[in-house]
Amino acid sequence: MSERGRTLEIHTSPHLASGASVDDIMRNVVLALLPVAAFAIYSFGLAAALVLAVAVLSCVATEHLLCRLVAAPTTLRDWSVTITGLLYGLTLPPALPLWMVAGGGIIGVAMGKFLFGGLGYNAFNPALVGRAFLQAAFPVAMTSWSPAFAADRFSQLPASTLTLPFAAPVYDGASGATPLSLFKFDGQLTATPDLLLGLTNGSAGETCAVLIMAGGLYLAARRMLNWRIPVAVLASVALLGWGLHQLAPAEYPPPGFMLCSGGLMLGAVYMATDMVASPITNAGCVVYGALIGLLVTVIRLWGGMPEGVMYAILLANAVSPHIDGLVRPRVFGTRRA
Amino acid sequence: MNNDSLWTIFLNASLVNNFVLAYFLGICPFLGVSGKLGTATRMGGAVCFVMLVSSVCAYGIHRLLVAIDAPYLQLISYIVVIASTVQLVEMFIKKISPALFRALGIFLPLITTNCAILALALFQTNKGYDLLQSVVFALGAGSGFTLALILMAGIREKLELATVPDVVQGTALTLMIAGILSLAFMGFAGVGA
Amino acid sequence: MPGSEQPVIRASSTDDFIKGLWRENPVFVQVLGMCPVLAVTNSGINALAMGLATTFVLVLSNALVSMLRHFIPRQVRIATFILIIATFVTVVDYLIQAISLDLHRALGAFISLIVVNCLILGRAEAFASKHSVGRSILDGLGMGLGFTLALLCLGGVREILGSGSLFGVALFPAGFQPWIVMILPSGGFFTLGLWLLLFNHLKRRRLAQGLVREVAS
Amino acid sequence: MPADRSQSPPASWPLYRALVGVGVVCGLLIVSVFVLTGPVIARNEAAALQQAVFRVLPGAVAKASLALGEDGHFRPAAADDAAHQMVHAGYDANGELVGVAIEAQGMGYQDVIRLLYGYAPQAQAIVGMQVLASKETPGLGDKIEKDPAFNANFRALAVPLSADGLAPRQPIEAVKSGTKTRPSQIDGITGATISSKAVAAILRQSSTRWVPVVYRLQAELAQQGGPDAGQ
Amino acid sequence: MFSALRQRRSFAHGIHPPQAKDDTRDLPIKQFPFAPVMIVPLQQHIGKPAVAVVREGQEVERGELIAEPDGFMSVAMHAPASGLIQRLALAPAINGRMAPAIYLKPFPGSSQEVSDGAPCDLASASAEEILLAIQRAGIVGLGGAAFPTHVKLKVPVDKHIDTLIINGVECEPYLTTDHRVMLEQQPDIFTGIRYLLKVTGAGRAIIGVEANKLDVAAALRAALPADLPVAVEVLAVKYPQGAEKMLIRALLGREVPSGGLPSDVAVVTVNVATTAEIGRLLPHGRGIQERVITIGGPAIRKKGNYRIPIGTPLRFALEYAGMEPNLSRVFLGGPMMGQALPSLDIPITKGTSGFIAFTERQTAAPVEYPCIHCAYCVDACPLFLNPSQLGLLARVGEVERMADEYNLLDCFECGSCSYVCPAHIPLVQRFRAAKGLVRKRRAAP
Repeated sequence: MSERGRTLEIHTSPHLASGASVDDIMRNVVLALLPVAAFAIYSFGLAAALVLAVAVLSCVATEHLLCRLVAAPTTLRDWSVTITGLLYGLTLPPALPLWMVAGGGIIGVAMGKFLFGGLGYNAFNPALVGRAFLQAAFPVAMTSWSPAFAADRFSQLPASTLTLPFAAPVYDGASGATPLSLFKFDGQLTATPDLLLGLTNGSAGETCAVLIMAGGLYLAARRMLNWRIPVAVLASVALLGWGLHQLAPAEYPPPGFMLCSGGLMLGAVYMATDMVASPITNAGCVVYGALIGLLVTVIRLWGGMPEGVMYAILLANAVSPHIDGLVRPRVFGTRRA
Repeated sequence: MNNDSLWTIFLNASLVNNFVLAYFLGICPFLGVSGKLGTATRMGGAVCFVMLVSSVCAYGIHRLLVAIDAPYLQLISYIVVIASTVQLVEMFIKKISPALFRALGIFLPLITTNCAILALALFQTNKGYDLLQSVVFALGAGSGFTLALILMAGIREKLELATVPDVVQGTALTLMIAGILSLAFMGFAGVGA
Repeated sequence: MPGSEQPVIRASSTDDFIKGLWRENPVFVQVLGMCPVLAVTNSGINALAMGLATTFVLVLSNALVSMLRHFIPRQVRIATFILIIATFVTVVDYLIQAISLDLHRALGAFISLIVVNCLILGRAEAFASKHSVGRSILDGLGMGLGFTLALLCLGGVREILGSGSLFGVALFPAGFQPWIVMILPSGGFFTLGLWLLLFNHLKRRRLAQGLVREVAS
Repeated sequence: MPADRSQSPPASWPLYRALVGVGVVCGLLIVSVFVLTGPVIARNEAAALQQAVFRVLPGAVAKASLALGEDGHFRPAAADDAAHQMVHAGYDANGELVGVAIEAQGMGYQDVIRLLYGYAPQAQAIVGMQVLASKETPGLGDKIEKDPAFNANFRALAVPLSADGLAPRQPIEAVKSGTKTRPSQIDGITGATISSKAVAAILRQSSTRWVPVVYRLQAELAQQGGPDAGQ
Repeated sequence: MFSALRQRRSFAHGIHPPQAKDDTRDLPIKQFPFAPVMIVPLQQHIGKPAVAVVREGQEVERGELIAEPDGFMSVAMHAPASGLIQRLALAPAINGRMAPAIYLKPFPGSSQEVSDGAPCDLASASAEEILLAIQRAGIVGLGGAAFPTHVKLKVPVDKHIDTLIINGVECEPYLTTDHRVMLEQQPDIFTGIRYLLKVTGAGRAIIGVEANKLDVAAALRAALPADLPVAVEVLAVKYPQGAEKMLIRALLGREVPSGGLPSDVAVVTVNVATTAEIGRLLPHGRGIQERVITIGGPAIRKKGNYRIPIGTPLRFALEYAGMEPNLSRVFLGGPMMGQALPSLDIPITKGTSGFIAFTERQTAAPVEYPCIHCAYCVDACPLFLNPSQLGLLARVGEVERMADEYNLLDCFECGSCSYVCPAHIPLVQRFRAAKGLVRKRRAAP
């Protein structure tokens, strides 16, 4: 019946696997981001669509070419670089010149990911590395916001979008201040419902807090992001914001505004939760999230810039190896008497 | 005379204008001893300590040089004093706490050629800080240096387990990471104001 | 003794000079003196001034150290070297101030910080204290110019991208968008990192070619 | 330097000889260079200062550096007067007081901003401003140095005094670009709000301290610009 | 996340692999036929191999002693069938090497009556005597570990045992032997518990079962003798609850110290099948000559629970149970901790709790990705280790750091981390190799 000499596969235990896999997780993150991206295109029109497309393409192409360069098999199939590209695109001002979008994407993937050894080893969130580079390189372009829901957004591109490579963009017509810059420089508060629904100006994907939270809930329910990170980030921002607002209501905005304005939602849900660059233990994630919240509050309220989410996350990324080193799980059977 | 508040001085020296990441001071030890967290922490501690001591010394020397009207001796006396301070500190620690000496010993001579120390002395003179301000400035600069060193050490330890492409291994990679850290530290701009 | 050294000098004098420029370039190969390399290279002119100032100090301190090498006991050599270097740095500091206040302001404290540039102390210790005055001067000149070259490599790239000009001369038409990050601290780190990457790459390729040749022969 | 060598201790004479010898050589070198370059540097510095003073006080062709003495009166500045006690009075070709140039500094976006501004007591206005040192973001914050529109703010920035002459009536403040309504407001720079606000804050602080003094003592200042003008 | 909200007790972390017990849980234990030739390895337990006391060509009776224990860390062997000792020779073992074994050819047509030995009377025997009887009966941990039971029961003089835990958890997927034993051999189990209580001096016993065996719990409770201080506890279904440390934590809330034994927290745990064997064999002075195993998995046609003679060659067993033609892997034990077999020529031993066969389709090896620090493994590890970091360290060969900083040696290879790993990193395999290296290096000087 059974032929002799038949070779059996040898594999050590366990011989079962849960079936989850890295590309599953990554694909689901992309999925959860799609509504956010759709809203970005809906509110900012063609320009946002182009920015997102160029962002994703530049990241994907960079990853592919770098893999070719070191003669490694391409890693596009794990979808991680697609997330990077999408997230990166969502953090950009919608009217950013496309050549800058591509430049930041290349830098983000090459310096933020490839340099560190690729997927699984990046110490910083690659999308934010790209964005931080752009912010430092082109501060004016990165803080020139086009207004949301412009009437001609689907028929007309802003002049800045198609600026020639290496040329400075020229901005035409109305520019829209973000809720945070309105608050910081003019003392104007935007209503929280507007912030929740995304009826404001800002980076392509940061405006609609509701959609971002929905995507986050989906991923958290599927255990594809650690819910403790966004919860800790938001809780610490809310707590600090609330305390300061109580102390000096005129000077500091209410916690609702702090939570829903700027890139905090997008950052807390999708950027801070980058599994690779965040701590591994649950307790560590809480510390990490609280640190981000603290830094965001400090930079927003006392720093020079209206927004600090990107910097806060990058800084916390740098701290996360230490959080891992300090907040270790107590190994079973080593309870101190 | 300078009327910056102590808090401003501290934040500015440690975060906003971090000695390593914004002024490129102390890059040699930054590149050299940021490979392991343990050594990085000890080096940071040693630098903080020496900075404090030499800041006080430099303040005294500056007063002396002003008194005898010999500004041209500033650099030469600072460097000599720093070098001998390090020596004295080394001997002192050796006598007081051999354990601490074993931990810090090998770093102390390195600190002599750490430009951050000399720069600290020169900056505090240029800015016209008084004694208390100088001490706070030294504390800020030292903790900023230590912070940068520790952050870098954490990342580099993590990278030891990574598959970093061969060609970027070593100083090139460390510099790139320092660049990203420097980008991240830009977030602190204006915090001390 | 000088007589016997004469032919040696001739044979290697070019080498003393050349090696610092490329093969033992203090920045790209030996990775020394990083602080000024990064700090003052946000423009070509600053880089050049810093490089020349360092060369000046390097040549003179090498010369003096070499001159005094039989006079200085081992025990106090480092102290005297530092003294000598600090002297020349003070000298160059005043000279630059006399030449241009603006330049002095641009270079800031980094002129004074030449004192702690490990390159200079390193050459005094490793070369000048063991070789004749002539060779020491050549060595200092070579190393200094190599250092200057490296600074220019960085300063050039950073100024071209960061300000759209080189030595203050605009290179691009008016619409150019400067990459401001390049003249910021992080740009310094990135540029130097990329240069080192390039050198790593060249070194590895040379090694690989050498291996191929060895195998072939 | 290492004190404890286990080998036979070297004779100390060569050590002293070397250290003292080198010290003497070095000292000679430094002092001679200092003596040679000192006057040149002083001349350069004076020229630079004068140039800056003339730039912030249009029409001035001579200047006098004055210090506010303990007695509440101006006297010619001495070498050891601290910068924050000094003003530089500028005079036109006829020897008339144009105004005073005052140095001020404060925290900017990145680091301390140092600037020099000219105040004309007759016009009760700031008539010029120049940034002496700043580390503001290139291309953005550093527009406070170069931006022509921003600099135009300081050709006539009113600092009217209150009735008692003890404090400015309207404090200097920066407003969003294009929204200037009062002559004591500064039109900010788009995208560099912090830096423009910092400049305004520095001017506000300094003017609050100096303007009443200068206004009160303008007669005294006018006299100081006598024959020694242009020192 | 929600398991903590449930009523039933358990331990922290752990995983929920598919149970896959439905196919065999309700099938009563059937007697397995005798193979034409049986292979009885002399080492079926952890410790020193037994010493054969038979000659080639000798006739033995079923249950007769054929090998004596060699020292304390060793147990006896008994003839699985009445027959002829063909030869004493090497036979393939599960680790791929050859090991000494006794080849026994059963007499066809023999009645196969089991011969009795000297009984061990519960009432009169001392603890020492019971221990000796257990060793003479060749009893080892039947849960799969095959650790000599008498060694485990030998309580160190400075320790006191208050609780005896009978491990009826059987958390490995597919396996249902303990399930059937608990349903069909309750008197044996209770007898066994009496012996064990006497040996250990424990005041009470707890039988732990998982909530997927509610029928067992009910039956055991119903049959519980009134004079026996035994409780039946139902635990939440979770893997690896059958591991001693986890079971003790789940039942009593006590943590066995790192590197320690259950006796450090005043507990002894014994597998329920082992307990049943003690109760079945000791009163008759018999030795183990057969055991209950589950034969299951998608590649098996006649799945079931069988009482199988020790020494039955696997090939014979598979052929009897019927296998699919595209069978690609066979695991001895369950799929989580069991071993994959290099060949089918090895015999069933005392430690074999079952074998599971899979076809190619179900075992295609997935692609390995780099670790993305998803922390699934950290949340799964029942010992609160950091498998992610351990895996990264293992990749670069930092085994000493793994042991010193990350408690590598605590890992008992339950496989939870590998099971959940979305990057499909063979974590357990790497840890096993690293542990080997560490032990070797530490033993060297």
